Amino acid sequence: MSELLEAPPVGEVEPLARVYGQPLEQLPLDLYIPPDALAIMLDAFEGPLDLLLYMIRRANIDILDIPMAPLTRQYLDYVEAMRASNLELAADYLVMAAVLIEIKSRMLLPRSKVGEGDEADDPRAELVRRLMEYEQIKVAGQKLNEMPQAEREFYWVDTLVEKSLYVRHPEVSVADLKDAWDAIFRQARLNKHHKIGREELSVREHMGIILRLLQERGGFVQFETMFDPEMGAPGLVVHFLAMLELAREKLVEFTQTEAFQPIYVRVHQGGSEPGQESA
Amino acid sequence: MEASQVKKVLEAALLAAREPITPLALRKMFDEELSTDILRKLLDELREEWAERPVELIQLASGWRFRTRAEYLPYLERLNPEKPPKYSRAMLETLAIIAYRQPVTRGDIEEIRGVAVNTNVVKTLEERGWIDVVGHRETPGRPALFATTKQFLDDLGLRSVSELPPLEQISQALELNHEN
Amino acid sequence: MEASQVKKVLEAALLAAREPITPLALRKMFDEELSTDILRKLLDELREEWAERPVELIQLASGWRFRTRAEYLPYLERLNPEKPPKYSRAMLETLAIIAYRQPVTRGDIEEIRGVAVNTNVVKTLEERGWIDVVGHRETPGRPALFATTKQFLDDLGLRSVSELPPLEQISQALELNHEN
Repeated sequence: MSELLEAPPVGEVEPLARVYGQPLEQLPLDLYIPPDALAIMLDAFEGPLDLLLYMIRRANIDILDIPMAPLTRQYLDYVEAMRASNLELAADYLVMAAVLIEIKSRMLLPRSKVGEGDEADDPRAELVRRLMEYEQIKVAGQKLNEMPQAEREFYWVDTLVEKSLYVRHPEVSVADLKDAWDAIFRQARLNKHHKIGREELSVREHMGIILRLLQERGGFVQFETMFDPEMGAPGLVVHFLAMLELAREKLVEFTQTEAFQPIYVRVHQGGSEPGQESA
Repeated sequence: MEASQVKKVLEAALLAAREPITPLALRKMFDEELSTDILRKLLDELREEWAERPVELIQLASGWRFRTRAEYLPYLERLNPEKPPKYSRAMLETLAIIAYRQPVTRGDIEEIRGVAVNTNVVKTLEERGWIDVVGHRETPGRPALFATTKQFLDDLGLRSVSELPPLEQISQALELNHEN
Repeated sequence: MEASQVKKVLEAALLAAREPITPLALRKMFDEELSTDILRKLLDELREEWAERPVELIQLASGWRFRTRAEYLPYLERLNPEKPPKYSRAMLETLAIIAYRQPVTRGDIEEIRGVAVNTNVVKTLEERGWIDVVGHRETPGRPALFATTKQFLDDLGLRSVSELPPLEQISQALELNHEN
């Protein structure tokens, strides 16, 4: 019994054979543990395969040539110890016990050899396959755990993005403006008293340009300097029309001290006059 | 530890920080005593080193942190596009009136729309740089005259206001109204 | 836009990213067409430029992202005293089975581990976003098939499952032992 777990180094199969007939009381000390500790032991194993692997590896047994009798015996002792401690024993451990017993008994039967060296009907084959697959996964799980992991071995870079630093303006298209105007127009039709005159847009734009210019130059400018030849003939005409329109709307006024003296344009000064509300 | 190595640790910590890190916390990373003065000096150096990069090291009330420079936000916006904001109807109508009827006073706008003009509407358009005051009408109260700006033309891809869609039909209809 | 400017935009975006950014999304930031090849070249250049810095640009399953280099962990850990949860062996083995044998059912996992699968184990992995149900096996009960997610690869700094450490050739090693 104890030999399996305490087996001397390097997969010696021979001494293991002596396990037969060893009384059960000779469980190794590391298995004779108080009930609470046994619970911890059980926790330490991830199931019957893990426990079997532990036993096999500890005893340095060749996994491909498992001595079924001692292994089964020791496994059953272990399970019995757990049961004796009133530990709720997982069904998986009992199922494995049955599997081990079955393999052991089949090992006692003469093998029906199909061919030389054919191990296909080794009753242990399936168990060995499962043990090896489990061990492979067990190692893989440990390796996964050793890999650098986000927020554990490294951190993601995460600079502050202050969205308020970038104000996203609504986009407005020319079509939006036209739609808005159309809406106003529909409304205006319902309220017929609205007076919306017709004006050349370019004239309106130049009215703004002139007013802006006057504002920049202190509200008083010599008439000729308001005209930039760069505007070209159509531009100059529009500009002139805008000037007249501004005068008509009493937004600017022209002054000339006497004939042939310079004409001045200035922001309309007649503050007290009742102005024209709209064009 | 060498100063350059200390700076690298600071840089790593500040780049990975989810929130600003206090100087106290930064100093706690090192076994050796790091004086407040030296830390401050290293952080200033770090900020200097990052001057040409697209993120900047900033000091906030609660500590230090790297922040994406504002000029890159428009690109980042495209990674997670939010629904583009929209102007209200009042805003668009006001803008249309100013664009088509400039220069106009607030009173003109109210008269055309038939409702009072919300101050915020005009303010928003001014802040966007799309309209400004080009003068005052010499009537009681000297109301400001609004017109569209060059910026407005640029943003809408126009060379001049005359490139706005013509309102021939509408103007005519309105003129008819006017003459009635 | 000049290549150096494009790189700065890429850098800004990748430094600020809350998750890895795909090449497709990166290209979307620019008005001008940015070919996959050029993008790749610029990203490689960027990675090169950061080679000496404490953070590195890496390519993951779901895109590109900056992360702190492993050697800075001891310092950064002191800023985050909260230790990440340790995974139980049951959790790691279940994860390993799903990672290396995907897609697998709960039954497959139980077969390999030889014990019933604790529901919490699967739930925890799902909540972490590391595994999800990718289908059902057409056997009685139609059991769910689990596979690992991109997030799992991202969190481990991998581009694909094929970059996982290869499985130990246990059988072979033992085979050799056996023959000796």
